[in-house]
Amino acid sequence: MSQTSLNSVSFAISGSGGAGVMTAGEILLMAAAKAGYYGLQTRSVGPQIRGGEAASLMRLATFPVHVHADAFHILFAVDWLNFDRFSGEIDLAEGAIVITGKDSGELPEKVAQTASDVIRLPLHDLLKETKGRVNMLAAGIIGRLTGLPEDALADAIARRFASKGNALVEISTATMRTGYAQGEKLLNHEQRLAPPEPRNGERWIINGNEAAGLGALTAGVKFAAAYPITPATEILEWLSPALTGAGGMLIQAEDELASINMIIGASFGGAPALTATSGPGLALMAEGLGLAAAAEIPVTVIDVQRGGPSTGIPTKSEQTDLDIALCGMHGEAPHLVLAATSVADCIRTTAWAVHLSERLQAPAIMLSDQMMGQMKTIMPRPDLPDLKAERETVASCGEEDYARYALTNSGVSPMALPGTPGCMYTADGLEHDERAIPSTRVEDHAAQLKKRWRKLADFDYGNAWADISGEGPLAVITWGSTAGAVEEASREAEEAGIRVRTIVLRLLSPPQKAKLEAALEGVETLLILENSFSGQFARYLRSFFTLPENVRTFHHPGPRPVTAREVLEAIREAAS
Amino acid sequence: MSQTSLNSVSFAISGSGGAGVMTAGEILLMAAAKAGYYGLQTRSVGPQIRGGEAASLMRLATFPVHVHADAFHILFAVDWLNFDRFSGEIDLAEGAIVITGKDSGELPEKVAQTASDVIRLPLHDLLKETKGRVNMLAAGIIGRLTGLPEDALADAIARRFASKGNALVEISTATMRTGYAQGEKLLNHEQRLAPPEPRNGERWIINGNEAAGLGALTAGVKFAAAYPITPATEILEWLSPALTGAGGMLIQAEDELASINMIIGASFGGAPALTATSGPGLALMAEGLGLAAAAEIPVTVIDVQRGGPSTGIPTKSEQTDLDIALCGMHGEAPHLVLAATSVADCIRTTAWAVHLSERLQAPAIMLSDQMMGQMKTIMPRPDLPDLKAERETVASCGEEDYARYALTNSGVSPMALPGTPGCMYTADGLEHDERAIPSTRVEDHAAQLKKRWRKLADFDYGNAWADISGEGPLAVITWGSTAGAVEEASREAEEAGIRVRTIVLRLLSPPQKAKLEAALEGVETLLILENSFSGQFARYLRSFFTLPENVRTFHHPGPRPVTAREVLEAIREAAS
Amino acid sequence: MTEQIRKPADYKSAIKPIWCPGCGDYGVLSAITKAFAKLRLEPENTAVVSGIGCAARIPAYINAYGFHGLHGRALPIATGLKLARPDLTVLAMGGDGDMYSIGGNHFMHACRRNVDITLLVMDNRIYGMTKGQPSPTTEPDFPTHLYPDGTHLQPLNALAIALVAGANFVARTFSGDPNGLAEDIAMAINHPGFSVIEILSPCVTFRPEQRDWKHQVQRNVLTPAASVAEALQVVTTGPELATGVIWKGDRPPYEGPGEKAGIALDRLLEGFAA
Amino acid sequence: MTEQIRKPADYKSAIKPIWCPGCGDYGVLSAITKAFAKLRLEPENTAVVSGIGCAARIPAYINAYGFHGLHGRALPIATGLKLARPDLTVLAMGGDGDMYSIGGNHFMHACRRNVDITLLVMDNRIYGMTKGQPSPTTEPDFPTHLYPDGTHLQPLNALAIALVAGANFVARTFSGDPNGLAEDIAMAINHPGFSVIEILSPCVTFRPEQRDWKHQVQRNVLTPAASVAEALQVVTTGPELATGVIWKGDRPPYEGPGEKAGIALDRLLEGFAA
Ligand SMILES: Cc1ncc(C[n+]2csc(CCOP(=O)(O)OP(=O)(O)O)c2C)c(N)n1
Ligand SMILES: Cc1ncc(C[n+]2csc(CCOP(=O)(O)OP(=O)(O)O)c2C)c(N)n1
Ligand code: SF4
Ligand code: SF4
Ligand SMILES: [Mg+2]
Ligand SMILES: [Mg+2]
Repeated sequence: MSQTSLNSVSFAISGSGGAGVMTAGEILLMAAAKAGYYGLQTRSVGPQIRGGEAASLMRLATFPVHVHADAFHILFAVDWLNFDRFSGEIDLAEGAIVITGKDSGELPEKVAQTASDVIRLPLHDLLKETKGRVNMLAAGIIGRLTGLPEDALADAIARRFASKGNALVEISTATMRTGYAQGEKLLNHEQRLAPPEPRNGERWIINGNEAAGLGALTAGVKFAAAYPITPATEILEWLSPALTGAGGMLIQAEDELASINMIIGASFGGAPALTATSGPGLALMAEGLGLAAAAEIPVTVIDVQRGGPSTGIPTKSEQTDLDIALCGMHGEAPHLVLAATSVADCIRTTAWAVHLSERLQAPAIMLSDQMMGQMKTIMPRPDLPDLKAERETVASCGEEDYARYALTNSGVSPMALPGTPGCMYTADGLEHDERAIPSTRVEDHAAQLKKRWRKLADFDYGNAWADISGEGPLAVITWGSTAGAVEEASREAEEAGIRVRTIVLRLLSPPQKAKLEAALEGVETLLILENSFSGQFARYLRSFFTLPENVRTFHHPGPRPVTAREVLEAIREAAS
Repeated sequence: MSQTSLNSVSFAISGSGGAGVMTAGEILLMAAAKAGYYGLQTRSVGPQIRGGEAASLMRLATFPVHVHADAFHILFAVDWLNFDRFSGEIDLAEGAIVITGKDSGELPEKVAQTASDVIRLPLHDLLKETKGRVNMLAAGIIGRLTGLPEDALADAIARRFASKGNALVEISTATMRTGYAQGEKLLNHEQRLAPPEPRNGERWIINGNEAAGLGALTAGVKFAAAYPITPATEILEWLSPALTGAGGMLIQAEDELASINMIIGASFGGAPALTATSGPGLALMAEGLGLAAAAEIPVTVIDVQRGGPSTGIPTKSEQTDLDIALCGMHGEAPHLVLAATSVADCIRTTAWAVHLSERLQAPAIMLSDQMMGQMKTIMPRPDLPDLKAERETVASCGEEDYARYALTNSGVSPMALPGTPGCMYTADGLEHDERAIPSTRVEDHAAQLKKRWRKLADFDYGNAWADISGEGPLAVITWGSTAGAVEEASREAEEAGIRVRTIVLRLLSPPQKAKLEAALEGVETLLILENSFSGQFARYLRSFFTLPENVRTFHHPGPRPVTAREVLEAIREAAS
Repeated sequence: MTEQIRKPADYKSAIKPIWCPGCGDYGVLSAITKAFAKLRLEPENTAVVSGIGCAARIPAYINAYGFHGLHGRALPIATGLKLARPDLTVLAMGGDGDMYSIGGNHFMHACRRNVDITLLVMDNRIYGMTKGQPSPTTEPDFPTHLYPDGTHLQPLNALAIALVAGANFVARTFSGDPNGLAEDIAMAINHPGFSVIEILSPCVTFRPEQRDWKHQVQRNVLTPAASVAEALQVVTTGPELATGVIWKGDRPPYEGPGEKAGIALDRLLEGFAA
Repeated sequence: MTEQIRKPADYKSAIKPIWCPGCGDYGVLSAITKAFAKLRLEPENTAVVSGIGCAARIPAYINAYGFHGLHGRALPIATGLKLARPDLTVLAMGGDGDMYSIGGNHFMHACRRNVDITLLVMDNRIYGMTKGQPSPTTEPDFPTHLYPDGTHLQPLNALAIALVAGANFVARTFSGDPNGLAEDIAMAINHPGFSVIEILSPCVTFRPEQRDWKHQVQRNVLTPAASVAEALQVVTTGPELATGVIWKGDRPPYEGPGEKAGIALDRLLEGFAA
């Protein structure tokens, strides 16, 4: 067992037919947080709405983690039904142990080939006494093997099932204890975590969707309209009561065409407004986004990417809405595209998207993905960002006609909100002159196209456009949830003596040409990493920037995320 | 007067309030065709539905022309009302004459500055005798000045007004003759065309929209569904009775979401199917196009580009839907993007789009634009292309389950049409395995993504992917209607001793990397030309291809097209 | 501020309409300004939202805040605006294609949602702006370039849809009677919830025979029905060129999910505590 | 070919449904196969088209040609298919969200267009697939995560919309009665033009109380009305859990613009001659 494995342990709990593997994972995550560890949990589910096969994919660690490890040390499989549906997402580590039922049948080939130890337990018998469920047994066994305190597990169970009554808490706790005791007998298979750093301050368990909702709320969003879609729905479900609580509201629209146009209407009225969706919904919003760009109405769209094309794989992750986010509108409709880089960053980048959108009177698309959107993560309670919606408005107008689309220095024209006396104008998606009057003139078109472009292009976005670290002639660049793997791999590369410059873009559009090219100075080899089949990010970089001579790309499609091991290998190759 | 002006004469007829300037232009075009000349006509109109200011922009020549000249030799302005709305589109040539009414008022500044002669005629008085309309007077005067035979004009009038009764024909002819006689008195201002080449074979007057409809029809399209939109509507209006006549039909859908999905349904049933739209409609079709890509249903979408973003400038041209056509879908949805290069080419490229779409079971977007879509052009009667819709189908299935999405060598899987016994399957936009069963598996996703990509990428598209001519270290590359200006400028450059390699792309996606890079071999400077504000085409080239060291771009937005003079200047600069 | 008395002309903007001479929409514009004057609306607290089409050009001609949005999407914009800014008087407007064809879903759902918005549909039974294609209300035998033999389709009974979907005020009016129209518009604005006014507004260019509506329309013969069922009876079997108020409902307007649905930030943040 | 006699089971595909145990959609699937057997449909000449949702998963489970398209867009696909391939028997199907929310415009226009298609809407008054958001038919006080206090919105009376928009056959049925349902489906398929069957199909996961429908539904109490007006009366004021055929119209189905609208290629080409 390597040292790393003690600072970080990964395991999967799988089962079919409502075995409750997600709940087991949650309990373990809560217990780990209580005990002072960091960690994360994602889920891999089949197409069934309820029941069906599912796997809880977990990582616990002594340091903050943003991404799964390359492979799992423990696989607890309640059964093997349809296991092949997600076996492609579960690679076992060398020396991994597999725990399963005595009579769960033959191991799937891939598992049989890679597992180093298979432990078959009489699961049924073990549950006889407490009459509990197998998932609590699993929580107990894995809790023991990873070295979580039994009390922390009991505490997690009590909190998790508090609303469901004492009886369930008691049965579940007893079953967990049976498991914990059982784990004791397997201590030669222990994957014990090193003791945690002393915990300072509060910890949160939050996923990217909740974080995005929180970011929107703190930035001052007051109106949301949306149509449910996996994997973005949690944003809406978190935001709806939250917005109402804050004196705003969320409206479930009849479709995505309505949602984007509703938020345009609300924003025209002055309310910072937002919607959240996934690929198919974003496609339906393209026309509305173009209107927001042309009429200069700030709106923010959160796109939680999922497997595509078309309906694709709604429950799984991929980074393939970059193309449509950047280039999905007809005509030339300059807009902002941002991407969160981690679960925690969803708070900040969403708030920044709202802030910039309002500041620049342009639509903003904030890209998240299923991986970070639905990944539950333990993190220190974050400071909420001080990025607010602040729009340049006019207080009143004089005799002169109000020039809604005035060609100001910055390109941003102060907006008159309805209610402002004397400034009445008609916002328009038709080309128009400065006073918002429709125009087909060459000169007006050129002037307004340029204005809409330069207000974004010339704005000073400060340092947050990218997270940059490290030095040296080899640079690794990525975006979105893949950042987690890149950061981890870069750290390991440095440890292995390979110097790596790491660049994670947060602001994708307008492209920060001068800044990125400066960041690439001295770089000989650029390694581009992303979770897509065709390399959309690489094409984006090629089209907007002058890149170093030597460009390498590494990408593969979801649902498998790009892992730190893959990144490390790519770094090694690029460095050699 | 330069030699060129005798081989090509350009003039504009403008007026407001239903002066009939378009009809005057048509008569002149018909007469020119009759007389053996080539020529073209576009219109510049204001926002009014009817009446309002309008200009008929004309070019007549002794050789085939695909683009307006840089400037106009004659401007016949019935009045100057709202002339500034399109003055940006009408540059006067050196030595240009302006003909207008005695009391039409002051000349607009731009006109006054550039006109070398202003002829004020007593238009009212001239019409007294025949009681005809001023547009026929204009036709007569311009006909005389450009040297069109009076009989050809009379013949055109007779044909144009045939359905409107003899009286109108007679009045109009008489008025034209008054004008012709009046022209006689202005012969020192003559802009006489050189005698035409002897005319061999029939000539057509056709615009790009009709040509696209014809291309679709000859390729075997049987079903169309569409929603009206400027400037694509003429395609539908031409196609609807034509399809019905050919045993098919066109359905006006309730919206563009319906049109794209209706043609997907028809095509699933085996009917080659098509829709036509413009930017806003294309935006609404993005989700449907993704479905067609995922479910591998051939459909063709003609996008007649107009000024954008949003509702933009519906009646004017621009090349700015390239981004959305190439990258407007979420996930990765490989599809075909083609662009017609001239009015005549709309026939061939539309047919090719239909052919390829059917052959490769993928959606095809064929890009046209308002400029060529609505440009009436005189051309030799074309041979209809032999590009038919031919789909690989299966005749029946045996015991084995039919694998709709089989991983064949070519990536194209023979399709079972409903009615085929034993092959029942469910087409799906969810990711699926070879048998079309929904799957979330890593392996199936990777395999199907790859299949959909390689069936397009590996196909041999032959030579039609681009029109290439010329040699030398300077290459000029463009696409769409800008090709006309580029070809003309290259010819002039060659005449001026500058060697130019000209590349006009017809197949934009999948990008023909090897072929284009071969075509660029030996090129030191590449000049990229397009009619867009931001340079979408240049970005496309950068992202997909390795370009020569020295890349220059020239682009400006519509409604002003890129002219041959601009291209020539850019060539001179690039060559110097 | 002392209340300012405004004449109808004060509600006209300086922009000259692009409409054809004789277009019915001039009458609608005039009626809107009369209704605004009658209600003494403050231009700055009034917003008119439209889609795309000849009819949809109206906002720019009115002295109020306006939004000329996308074809078919006026109602979502108006909905977002009114919910976010309940203090404003919000109208939506557009043509029969805008509202019943591409915008049909929003029309149906806006009726159901019953936000306090007044919708004016200028029905000319044709697509004017795109030069003469059939709309959902075009008669089945009317010939167009697209369908030289007519559509063979039953026209959509949009007011029946409005009633069934839940509109709270329904009227049919005629642009040739700007005074009557103005009264109806004023009444609709005053009526809480979602109001639908179908305005027979001739397209003299592509439906020149509609000029004759001025003789055919039975003005103001309808009166509010006692029940939705009765109102349905009127719009399904009554004469189609009869005008008047057809329905006045008493459903409370929708203003959002309501306070009870809210959760305070503190409590939400507690939910994250590990 | 000699006609093959097929049992309902022969119309089931080999694919196992992803539905929750107890979901009403199992009953619908079973009824469809019974109806197909009854009508002796040839699987290869039958096509079932759906959108996205739990209900919309059905096509893959049926032994016929199928299309599992986009959320809300089943009807346009079915329309294109039927018009291009009038020889096929075409059904469209999906849930209440699919057909009445995002697909509402196509629903309304399909009723109006009256193409010979049979539409089955599995109404569970909830979004099942996305885990429990309100649909247009959800009761105003039903609490969800999005609206803990309910939507406060009047449910859409979709059958009334169907009647008003022009559907040629309208019925309400219950998935708990697969035999009755099968008969209605068979009748709808046989009836020319656009048929709408609203199927009360419980979502046992997000609306467990709908299990009780089996006691509440008044089975087969409705009979075809004598007029649209009467049918409207039934769906607007009658009990909402009553099933039966509500309307059988006699509008001829739409099959396209018709031969008279056609122009031959020769004549079209002549038009280009200069
Ligand atoms: C997405 C989209 N599709 C199509 C169009 C083209 N279009 C503009 S107005 C219009 C219809 C106009 O008809 P109607 O709404 O009845 O208004 P009218 O002009 O008759 O007043 C259409 C189809 C568009 N602007 N946007
Ligand atoms: C464009 C788009 N928006 C949203 C979704 C997400 N989505 C999938 S199914 C569904 C609703 C399902 O409800 P319903 O149609 O009632 O079917 P049920 O699951 O209840 O049978 C939604 C919103 C989607 N797939 N596509
Ligand atoms: S085309 Fe018809 S609707 Fe449009 S402005 Fe002219 S008359 Fe009015
Ligand atoms: S969630 Fe509801 S509708 Fe979906 S399968 Fe389960 S019970 Fe059926
Ligand atoms: Mg109209
Ligand atoms: Mg449902």
